Amino acid sequence: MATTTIDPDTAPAGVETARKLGLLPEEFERIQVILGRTPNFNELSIYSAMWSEHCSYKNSIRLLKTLPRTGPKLLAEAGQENAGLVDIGDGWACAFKIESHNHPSAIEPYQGAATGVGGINRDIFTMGARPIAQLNSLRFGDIATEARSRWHMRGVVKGIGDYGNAFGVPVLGGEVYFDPCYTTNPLVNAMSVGIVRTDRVISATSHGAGNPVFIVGSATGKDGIHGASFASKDITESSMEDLPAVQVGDPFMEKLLLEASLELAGTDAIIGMQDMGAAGITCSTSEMSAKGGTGMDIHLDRVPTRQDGMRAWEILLSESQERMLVVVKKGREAEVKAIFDKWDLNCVEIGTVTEAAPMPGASAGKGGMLRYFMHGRVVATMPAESLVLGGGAPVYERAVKEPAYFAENRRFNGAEVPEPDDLRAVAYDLLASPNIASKRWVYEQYDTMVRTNNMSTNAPSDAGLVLLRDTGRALAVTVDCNGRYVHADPRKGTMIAVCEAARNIACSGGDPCGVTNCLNFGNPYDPEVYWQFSEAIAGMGEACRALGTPVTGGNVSFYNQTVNADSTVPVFPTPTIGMVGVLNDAGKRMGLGFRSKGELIYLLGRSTDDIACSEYLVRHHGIRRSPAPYFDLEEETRLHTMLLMLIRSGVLSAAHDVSDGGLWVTLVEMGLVNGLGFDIVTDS
Amino acid sequence: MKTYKASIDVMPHDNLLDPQGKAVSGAMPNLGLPEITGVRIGKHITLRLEAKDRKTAEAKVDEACRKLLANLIMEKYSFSVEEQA
Amino acid sequence: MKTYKASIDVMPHDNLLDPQGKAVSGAMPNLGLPEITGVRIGKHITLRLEAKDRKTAEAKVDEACRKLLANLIMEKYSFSVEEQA
Amino acid sequence: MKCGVVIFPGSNCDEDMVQVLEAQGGGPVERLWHKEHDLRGCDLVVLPGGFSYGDYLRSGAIARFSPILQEVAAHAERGGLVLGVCNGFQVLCEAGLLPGALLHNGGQRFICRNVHITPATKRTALTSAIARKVLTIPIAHGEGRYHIDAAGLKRLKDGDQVLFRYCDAEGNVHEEANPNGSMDHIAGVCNEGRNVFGMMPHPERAADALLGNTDGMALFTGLLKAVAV
Repeated sequence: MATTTIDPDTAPAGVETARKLGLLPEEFERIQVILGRTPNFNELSIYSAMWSEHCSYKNSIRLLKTLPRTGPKLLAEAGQENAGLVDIGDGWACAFKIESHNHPSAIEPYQGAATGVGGINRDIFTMGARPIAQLNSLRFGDIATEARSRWHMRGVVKGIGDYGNAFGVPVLGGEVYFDPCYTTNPLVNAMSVGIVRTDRVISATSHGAGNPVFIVGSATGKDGIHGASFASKDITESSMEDLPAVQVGDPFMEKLLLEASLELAGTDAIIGMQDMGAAGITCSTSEMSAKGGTGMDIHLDRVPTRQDGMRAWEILLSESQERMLVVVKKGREAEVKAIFDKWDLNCVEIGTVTEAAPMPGASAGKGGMLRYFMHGRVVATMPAESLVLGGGAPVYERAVKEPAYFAENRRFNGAEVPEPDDLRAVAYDLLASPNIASKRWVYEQYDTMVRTNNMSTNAPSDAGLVLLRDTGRALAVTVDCNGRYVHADPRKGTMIAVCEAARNIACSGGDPCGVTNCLNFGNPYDPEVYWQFSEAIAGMGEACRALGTPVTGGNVSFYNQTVNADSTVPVFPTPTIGMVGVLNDAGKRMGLGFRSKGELIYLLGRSTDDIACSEYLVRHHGIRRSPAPYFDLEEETRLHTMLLMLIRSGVLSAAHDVSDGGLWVTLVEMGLVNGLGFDIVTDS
Repeated sequence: MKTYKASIDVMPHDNLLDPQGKAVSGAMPNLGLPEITGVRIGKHITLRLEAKDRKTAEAKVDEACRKLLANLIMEKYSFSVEEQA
Repeated sequence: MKTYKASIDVMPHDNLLDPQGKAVSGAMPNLGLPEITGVRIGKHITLRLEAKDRKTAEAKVDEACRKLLANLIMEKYSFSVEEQA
Repeated sequence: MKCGVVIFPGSNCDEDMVQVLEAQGGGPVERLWHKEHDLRGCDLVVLPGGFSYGDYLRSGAIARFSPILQEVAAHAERGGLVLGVCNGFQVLCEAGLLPGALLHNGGQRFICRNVHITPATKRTALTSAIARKVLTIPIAHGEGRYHIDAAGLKRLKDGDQVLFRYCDAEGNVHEEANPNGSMDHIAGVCNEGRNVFGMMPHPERAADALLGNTDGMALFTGLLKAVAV
């Protein structure tokens, strides 16, 4: 492609520019082979965004594929759609997913968390599903001693509340943990659960040459393009000046986009739709095209922009919030425009779908060509397939190395831990530990009752219970992970996380049916971190297979760490598990509170003399090195089956999972609901 | 020591999306004022302080802005200081 | 028609309890700025408008304030208008 | 006898209100779009909870200028029944259809939890069917601190226009039972014509046995009875 222009962004770019964009030399060569020529700056920045860890999963996809990803109730295989899709009966499907916004929240907690809530909800309603429940899993440093952790927590909780409350989807559950390892790198994982008629699902695909492509929602600004900007040739002080340091969420715009998208889903006027998350227009145009096996001509100058004079690559990579890409059936444009006009939203045609035609003179990827135009001139072109996960994106194998601490943990001997003389004081102190104490200060800032479907408001249960009004059924939803267990033993700790989620759902009367995960780990190029990652995935696979709950998708977040002068310390490996369960009869739900005097209390499952990794051991004795607690997967699955049988037979009045703080805290929590006490006889 | 009164304006950076300003701009036609555009909304803060002279007063107000009143990642600030009779 | 830029301050009435201002005042000592007191927080709003002259521009801004930008039950407003070159 | 629920861009409790009105026999309920000028003959018009226009500038400030609000004002003028819940109450105050204003909560934070309220008058359609002294009704707001000047408060009290006050489980009204610092612990008021009602708590969130709270039903019973006559 001879170029006579002086535009620096379309002149051939070298390996040095590729390196600045975060691409390895061998990745640069790969691009040259794909294109059959040297790429220009626009093309290099597109590949750098699409082949980033975040979009390509290049250092994790090989292991993720070992997870059980199919099941009788699965309507979409993991990774196929924006979110997992499970059949929940009566012609309804449940779309659910969890994602992280850790690094933005470390810089600007309020907006980082708010935009995280916005992003995860768009993944749900882009499939035509109405979000009906939200959950979040948060981790901060020690708020008792760290002002920074208090600043993180206040901003994150207010951000989630302000965005979620305005958007109007109730928060049904969540967890908050505190540990010094999260001090500079908090974890903010947001989960959303939606429902859609099985025959009304919208797929993130594109086909039919000539069909128009629309961008809808907010205007596009220079948001989230830092990486590429540092590498661009004409970087100037002023060009850096007008780069927004952080993205601002607009929940009002998101609510309009939700209602317009669901009205659109009610018609058959569109081919496909995808929300714009990481790498904005680039990601949505390439993923939809690759999925449909077709190409696209996109005119970037037609994209409504918020800042003037934006360059092609800035528009391509912008991660401005509250935008979607929609492929409309030719002839149905007016109908689509009317819907977005009703909701006062931008709805601008920016291109058309093109036939699948391999690119001459290159290792032609199958499917179509992407051609991006600026004022009628092609400024970047490549095969769609070459960009995407599962297509041309690289897949890497990383080295693993068992860390020394793993063996050291084994030397812990519980018997040597001196028993405190004043057990009463220890018991009360445990109740005051931030990891155990009531999280009322957090969840009372969330609207937990909008949509009048939260069955746990006046009858708390282990999992959040969402009433599906017109079916008499309900969903049980939960999010769980104990990072301390996973750090002590990644395989066993992750099994425990999956099983604790399933236990919470079973205790509420639900049948677990699917899992989504948010894998928060350190630097994948550190073999000890990657050992944690691969062991965690192995444990997750084993537990999900045993429980019959396939993994329907999720998110990987690497580089969660504290960078000191001489060392980089990863956070606890934290594979947060989001799980959904079904109650065929909402009336058969189970709460966790004692209901009346005289009820008999039973402890199900094996009890062992094991204080390893317990809150008591860490908080009271300050022992941070011990193995993961006792756990047997086979016993666990039998326990769940029995528990559900008991609940459905109507003999139980309450059920509560024994977790952090042990039996003592569990009993106190069961008593607090209706102000009742308990008498426990021990054999000693 | 003298008493000073400070007036501080804290506004979102110009390149930053201002959802609130955008919504208020959008409402102007409903008020019959379509000729009003580009609304941007921030905080106006007034306070009193004791200082030995104007220069110290201004330094104190600047410190308050940088430490608490403005989130420098999202916002810019400007202020004026008057001596109070 | 000319283009004008308006700067508007909307503050809570003086007799009105301002919990936000009180909270910020309370935080000053921990910042090492105990000499700062009486913080009151309101809105600073900037906007552009087209008008044939300054008088009309000021009338339009006043109308916007009375109708929307300020709630006169709990707030007072003041503004300045500059012609934009 | 017809009920309508207004939908502003950003309203998110509209369907909850429609569902409760229909469950209480007030259906089928009209959904009244903010851009229209037609209340379609509704006798009771409800402004639901939510974040109209994102609650930007002030809750309810922008919604007040929607075309439909002119019709609501005319309906109220003619003595038609109007109920504003949470954001709806804020809009009615901004529009001057109800006295006072709703300021940011005293604690500077959004609050969503059950609270206790006690009816302060029997002489309105909304409170006529309430048998109990104390009701448990959820609140969910960030700007719910009711404010009115001294003269206005006197007029409200003299006119018996205070609908509800926040209280404790036994019905005692005092500072600790006031979640947001509202003046005189006021949770809801009506206009002089006693046909326009505003309250911050959400009765539609306490009207379903399956969710474990039906204290809000009595309010709808009273309203629908008045509308039917």
